[in-house]
Amino acid sequence: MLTLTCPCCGVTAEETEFAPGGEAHPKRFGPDSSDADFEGYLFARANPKGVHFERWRHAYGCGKWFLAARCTATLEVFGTYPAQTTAPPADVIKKIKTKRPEWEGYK
Amino acid sequence: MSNAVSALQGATYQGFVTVSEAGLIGMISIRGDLTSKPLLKALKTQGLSAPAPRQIVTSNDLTLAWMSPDELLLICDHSAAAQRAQTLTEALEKNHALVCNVSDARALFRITGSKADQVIMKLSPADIARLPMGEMRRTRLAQVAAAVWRSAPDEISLICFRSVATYVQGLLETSARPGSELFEAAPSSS
Amino acid sequence: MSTRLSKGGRLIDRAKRLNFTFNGKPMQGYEGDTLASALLGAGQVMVGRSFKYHRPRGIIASGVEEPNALVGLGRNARFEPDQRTTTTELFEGAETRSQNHWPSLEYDIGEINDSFYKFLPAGFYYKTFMAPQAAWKHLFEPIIRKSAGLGAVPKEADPDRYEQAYAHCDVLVVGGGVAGLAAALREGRAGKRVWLIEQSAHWGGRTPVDGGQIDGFEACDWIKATLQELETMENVTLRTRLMAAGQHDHGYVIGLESVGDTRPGADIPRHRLWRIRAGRTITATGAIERPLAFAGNDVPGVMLASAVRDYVVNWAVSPGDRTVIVTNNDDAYRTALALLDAGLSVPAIVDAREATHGALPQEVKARGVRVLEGRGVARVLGRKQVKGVEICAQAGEGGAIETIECDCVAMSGGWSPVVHLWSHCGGKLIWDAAQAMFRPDPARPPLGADGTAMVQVVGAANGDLSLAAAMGSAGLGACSSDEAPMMPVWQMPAGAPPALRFKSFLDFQNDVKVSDVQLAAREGYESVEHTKRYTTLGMATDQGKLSNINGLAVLSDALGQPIPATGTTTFRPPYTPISLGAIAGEAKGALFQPLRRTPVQSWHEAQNAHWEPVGQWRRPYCYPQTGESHREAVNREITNTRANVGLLDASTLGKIVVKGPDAGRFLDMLYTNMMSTLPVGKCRYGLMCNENGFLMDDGVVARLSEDSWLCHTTSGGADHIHGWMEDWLQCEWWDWKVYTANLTEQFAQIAVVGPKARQLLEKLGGMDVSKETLPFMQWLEGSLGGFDARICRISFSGELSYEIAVPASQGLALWKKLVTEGKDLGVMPYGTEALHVMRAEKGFIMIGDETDGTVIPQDLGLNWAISKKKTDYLGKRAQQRPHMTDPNRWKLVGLETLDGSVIPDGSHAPADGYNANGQRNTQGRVTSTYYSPTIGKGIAMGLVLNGPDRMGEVIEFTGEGEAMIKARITDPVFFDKDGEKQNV
Amino acid sequence: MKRYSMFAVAREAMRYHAGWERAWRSPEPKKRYKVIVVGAGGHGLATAYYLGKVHGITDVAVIEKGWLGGGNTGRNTTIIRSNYLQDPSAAIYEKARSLYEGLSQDLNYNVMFSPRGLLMLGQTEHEVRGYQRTVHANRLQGIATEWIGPERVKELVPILNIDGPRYPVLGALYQARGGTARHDAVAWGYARACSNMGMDIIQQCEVTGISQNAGKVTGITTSKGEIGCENLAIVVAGHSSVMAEMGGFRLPIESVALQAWVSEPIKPCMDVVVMANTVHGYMSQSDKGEMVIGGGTDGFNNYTQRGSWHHVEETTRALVETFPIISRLKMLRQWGGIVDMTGDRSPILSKTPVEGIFVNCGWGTGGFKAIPGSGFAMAELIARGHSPLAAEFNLDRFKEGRFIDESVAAGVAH
Repeated sequence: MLTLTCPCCGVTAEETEFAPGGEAHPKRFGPDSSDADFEGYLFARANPKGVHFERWRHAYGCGKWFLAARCTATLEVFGTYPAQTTAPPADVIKKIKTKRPEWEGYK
Repeated sequence: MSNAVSALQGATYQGFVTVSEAGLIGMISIRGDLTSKPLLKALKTQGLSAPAPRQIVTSNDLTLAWMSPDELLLICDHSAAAQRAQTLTEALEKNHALVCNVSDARALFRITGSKADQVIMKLSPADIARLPMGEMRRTRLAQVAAAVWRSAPDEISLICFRSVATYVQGLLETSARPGSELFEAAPSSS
Repeated sequence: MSTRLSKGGRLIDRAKRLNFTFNGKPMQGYEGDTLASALLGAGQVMVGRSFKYHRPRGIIASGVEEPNALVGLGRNARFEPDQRTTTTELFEGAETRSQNHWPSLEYDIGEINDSFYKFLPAGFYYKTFMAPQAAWKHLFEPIIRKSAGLGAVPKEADPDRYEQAYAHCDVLVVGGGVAGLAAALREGRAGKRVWLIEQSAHWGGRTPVDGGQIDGFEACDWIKATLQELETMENVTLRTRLMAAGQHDHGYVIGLESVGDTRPGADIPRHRLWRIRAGRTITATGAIERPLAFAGNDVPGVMLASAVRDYVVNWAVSPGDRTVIVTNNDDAYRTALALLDAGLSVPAIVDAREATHGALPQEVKARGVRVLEGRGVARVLGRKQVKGVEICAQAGEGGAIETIECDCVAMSGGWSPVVHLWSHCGGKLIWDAAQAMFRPDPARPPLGADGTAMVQVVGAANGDLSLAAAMGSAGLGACSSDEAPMMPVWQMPAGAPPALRFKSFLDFQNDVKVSDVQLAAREGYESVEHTKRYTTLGMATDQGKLSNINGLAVLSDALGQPIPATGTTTFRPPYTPISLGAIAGEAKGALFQPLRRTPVQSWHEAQNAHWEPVGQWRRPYCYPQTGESHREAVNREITNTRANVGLLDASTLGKIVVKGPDAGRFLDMLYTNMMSTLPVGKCRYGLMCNENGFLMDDGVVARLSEDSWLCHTTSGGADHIHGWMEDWLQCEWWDWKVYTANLTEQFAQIAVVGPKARQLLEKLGGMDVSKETLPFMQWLEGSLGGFDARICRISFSGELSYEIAVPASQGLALWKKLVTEGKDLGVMPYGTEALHVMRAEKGFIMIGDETDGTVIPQDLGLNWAISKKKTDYLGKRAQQRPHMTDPNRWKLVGLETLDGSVIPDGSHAPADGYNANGQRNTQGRVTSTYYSPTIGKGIAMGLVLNGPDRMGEVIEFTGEGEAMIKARITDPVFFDKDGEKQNV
Repeated sequence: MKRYSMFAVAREAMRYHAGWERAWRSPEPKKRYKVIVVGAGGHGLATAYYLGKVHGITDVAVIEKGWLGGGNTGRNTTIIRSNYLQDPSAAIYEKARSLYEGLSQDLNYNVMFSPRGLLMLGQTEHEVRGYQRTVHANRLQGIATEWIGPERVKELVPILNIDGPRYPVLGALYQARGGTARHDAVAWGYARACSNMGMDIIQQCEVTGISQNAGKVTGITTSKGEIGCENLAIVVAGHSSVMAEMGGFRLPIESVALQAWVSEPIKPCMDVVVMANTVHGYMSQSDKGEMVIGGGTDGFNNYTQRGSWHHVEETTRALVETFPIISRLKMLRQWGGIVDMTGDRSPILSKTPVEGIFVNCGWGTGGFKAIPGSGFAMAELIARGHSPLAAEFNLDRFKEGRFIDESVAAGVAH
């Protein structure tokens, strides 16, 4: 039963006040894309046992989507950040690197 | 409009606190850039200023709550809501903003008594003991969304959607039943 | 035999006698008793039968670890099976019944199993009962199920109430013994927000019984003083009768509070489930004494040594006149002292150790008790009650040296820390060889949200068994313990032959013996998890609190490996069983789920509408009149609507406003068709697909102004579609200037439908709703009969139809006015089924019927609603994939049965031949099927292979049972193909 | 192998059961095998078993990181049914169910398959239509199911409250030959039979790498050294993505937690399995007397085998509402497993981009019931390169948009 801090309103709340939304930073592929790109966009998932970037919505709060960096093996949360970005911010990356030197980095 | 009725028409329950639906209340949702000058100006003409994140402020008969980074909720008289919404819409006509009268989409409850916190403790995962005056917490109340704030000493106000008002009243009544107090006195927030 | 002592009993109030019954026999106890102490006090030694062999069993323990003394408690609707007597507080009028026997506790037919014990070793059922094949289900399984099970089945719905509550704290201290009290005191003084919870009704844990000195005070005085100080601290919350059931991730602890257990029928919650979010948990949960494995260690009268002194000291209950103590450690000598102080006899202490030099043994010896060193118990004499013990050499094979008469045996095999809360979220254990126990490994704690330790352990739970050590780990200054080392003993005697091992119990409730674990090891079930599952060791209602360590020690020995190499099974919540009622909480009956109500709901209720759940709404399915069946009501509603005028409460339809400079562009992405080109004042039907191309929702969009649109969604889809819009706006096109607002509940929406709809609206007056001013697929705002209304001229029935939206607060008034004013016109409400039939008559699709998450708009003949001009919309790319463009997709058609009957729901159309897996090939299925009162026969829509190219062809559909039904493929529009009725 | 029978037990009883031999050997790995199956759960062991039994391939090793049957095989609620809507699902689950019927005799190990009947309650009009659709589909698929009315439901399950105020029971989809089996015994029975055919089951052996040469698999690296193979079957529910990563490809899989729990045991009170999908819960009673309960999965990726508590509450309140007598029973134990969920919630039995590597995963919440059929199909796929039962479950379906979506008929699948 996780707790997360919504970066949009600053509220720290439990999992039941949020709605999970799958892997973060999906890159959308539209009508001109290749079969492989489109399949990857819809289905290929990183699903690592370790550091994972994922989408959450503060469904019972401010209603905003945000992103979280979390370990799927220990459930440690490294940080949350607004959804309006295509890659994790540098401070979150740095924090993970510090705590998990063996982590191979984002993507 | 004489035909208008609130969701529960002021239903009241007396338990170890008093739970009552507050009747018709005006509510206006304002979406826009909360830092933009036109919006601030439009608020000012209503005698309002934009609250800080999570804050809820009352001046004269108007209450204004921060709902999200691009949304405010103005609470006013029900009878004045449509007109106020229209005025705000017109004031923001040239700007990217959305003002909606949502008075009838919601229900407002008041939980009154020294143990009001205990009712919320039974229903919401929010740390109610640490909710200061002047702050609104949007949260979950059992299985529905709600927003709560301290509207007076020993009084908590609660907003939910109109369609679930009966459910929320049921939750509040069950939680406030005499004999089910959690504590003799309120637990400390320290 | 056990009895009540005339003096003492620190927890009972002799002034308050309580009456209760056991198997119908009236008994008395005192306030402060547990059921167990009261039963013992009343001389009831045998209290139940074991699970497998139906052996007589007595009370072993005095706490949560009790495996035997479970009873059925209460009667009728308040009956509860498997109630643990050792932790159940006695109350006036308690009715208790022993379990797992027939016809009575004393004479149990099932006891025959015990005679065949040799034929029923661990896992015998995996090797037998296989022939003939049908015998398992029809013969063996029913017998096994009847003889297993434990408690009786409750027969009625639970009348009691349960509730839940959330708590938040910096530090949660679990366990109100001295270690917990000390930890709470330290954290409280440091200003932390502290919760200290204790599962029993009393503070102090074991210490008041075992005695000792803390900080120079008598333990009891220290406890009292500490409690007083804690009670004065505003930042500390103290709570008894609250058991921490589970430590979950991110500091979430589930606790169960007993509130009304002792007051059945009182108007208070029975249990309260606490969900505590703690920055840190300090578990001070103590330790549990282990039994010793010797033959007959399950005979009623054999008890844990600590339990024996608990009963004497706490409740003034003598478990027996003559108690032999069997031990491998010094602590059990405290039991001798307690018994002697109470004036009871201790014929001997059988100590497996060769020599005993500790202070406690010295003290006991000095009081004249025989201490037999290097000795063990070969077997216990007696069946329903201990009669004596045969003494042997611990090192030997069980040859009896002497027999000692006694009526109670107090055993102690050492102690196991309660590490459950530490382990639930992955805290690891290390083996402490000196004390022969697993204790928490501080280097590998469970981790919290921030990646640091979220649980700490103090006191006996940490392996600091003695009071001195416990106070040390709780930070109160340690002093050295003067107890001599214990000696691990896993089988008594060490060389016990099979005959003894087959009667040496490890798991008392499940009847798992030393021999069973050894058999599992021999057969290759080497993992501790295999052994557990193969033998059922530790799977009883005590979840191995008594048996686990003994069992895995026996397993390790059998495998010839050290205990740490074997490891433990996983600790899973709850620590002790918690009622399902408490887990469900307040959510039952009317509060089971939110029931969303429209502004007109009360009117529907007053009309005794028959309901249909739609999401969390409940919509009228039809409004049966007196004597009418549902089907008749539906037919009447349809006929009346088509002939006169009908009213539908459409308030549940989603209404989402989308506004902004980029709103048109945004809606063009969301809908398959163009919404940006819709003129202000007009309406357009639109389709939404997900990124997999599947049709997800549909509805009419009205353009409100230059930069705003009102999107109607399906009833179930409003919240989902609003969330879907926000997802794309926030996470993909965040630079687009669009705001949305879900106004579904702001408006009541009433559809006025039928040839006389216009007349009805004109009666209300105030708005011109003529064909010229308000033509089909347009909308208008104004004051209709004094109501602030927005009227959309749209139709889902093929009739002249107006959907009127007014603020929800006015919805009921408008509905009532329409009913009143429409009386002369024959107005009647209609429900969802009439709605469905009428739309099917018109060939309109219904999301959820024609679609099921695998259907694309192209399958439904909706190509007209898919823009060819747009380069992109959600779902477009997916619809280019080979399977989506396959010409052999099933497509929507109408279906008319040749005999006029109604094809059953879900019917399929078989095709010739069978597929590679031997299944009949298919060529279509029905998606909607109804009796049409308008046409007077069955009509249906379905998806059929190449359907639109096969008009007029007759194919077969599956009917009820084995029957087949012939149907002709037709156009899906059955009624008013040219739309003459709706365009008037 | 000594046969198990009542007589064998009686014979052993005379000598205190000292003569039983090991159920399966515990060998060290050989240098090389024709087929290596990674994962000694039900699916992996069944794959090995049918490779030997049907295709005569016994040069097989089953590699297991922990202890055999210790993953989802030993953590599920043991429900067996084949009342699926879509043809490919119905085919493989019915194959599995029919193999379960004779599995105890086939393996000479009592897996306690109990075809006690299974009900899926219809509690909304929409759900009723969905189940009726399934009944019609099943008829053409050759699967015996029927739609029964509320009175019959009440007869079969007297403890069920069919007149619940919120969702009255309108009827049920009934599969009389659905039921349960003893989950551990399925793994143990297959393991014993595999070992008896000369296959090596190697426990406590973790795979750390996959070796390839020119796009073809050559072997694996493990904590017990390098082991060569011609074919590699990855059958590791929950950790499929981790293994795929070693093979250099990605799967359309997300790993999430699924929980189950049991009550304390009581005497028999429910002879059938009941699933209530509108309210999200299902329950059966074990032979021991425990009410066995499960519900929905968590929504986020998780490898901890610990789910979120609120799902326990949601499912419990659904079942207390449906079966009011269980309110005063007590939850004895809760646990979790990691299930892998695919893009269409149906499994994958497929070749992979690497020649010689086959993958069997994505069973989501419903894998136990499929074990014999899954193993049968997988063995055929490995031995012959093609299996009609597995054909539709290949990886290409995601590219083509050819979903096998069972959720169209029912809310949760188990």
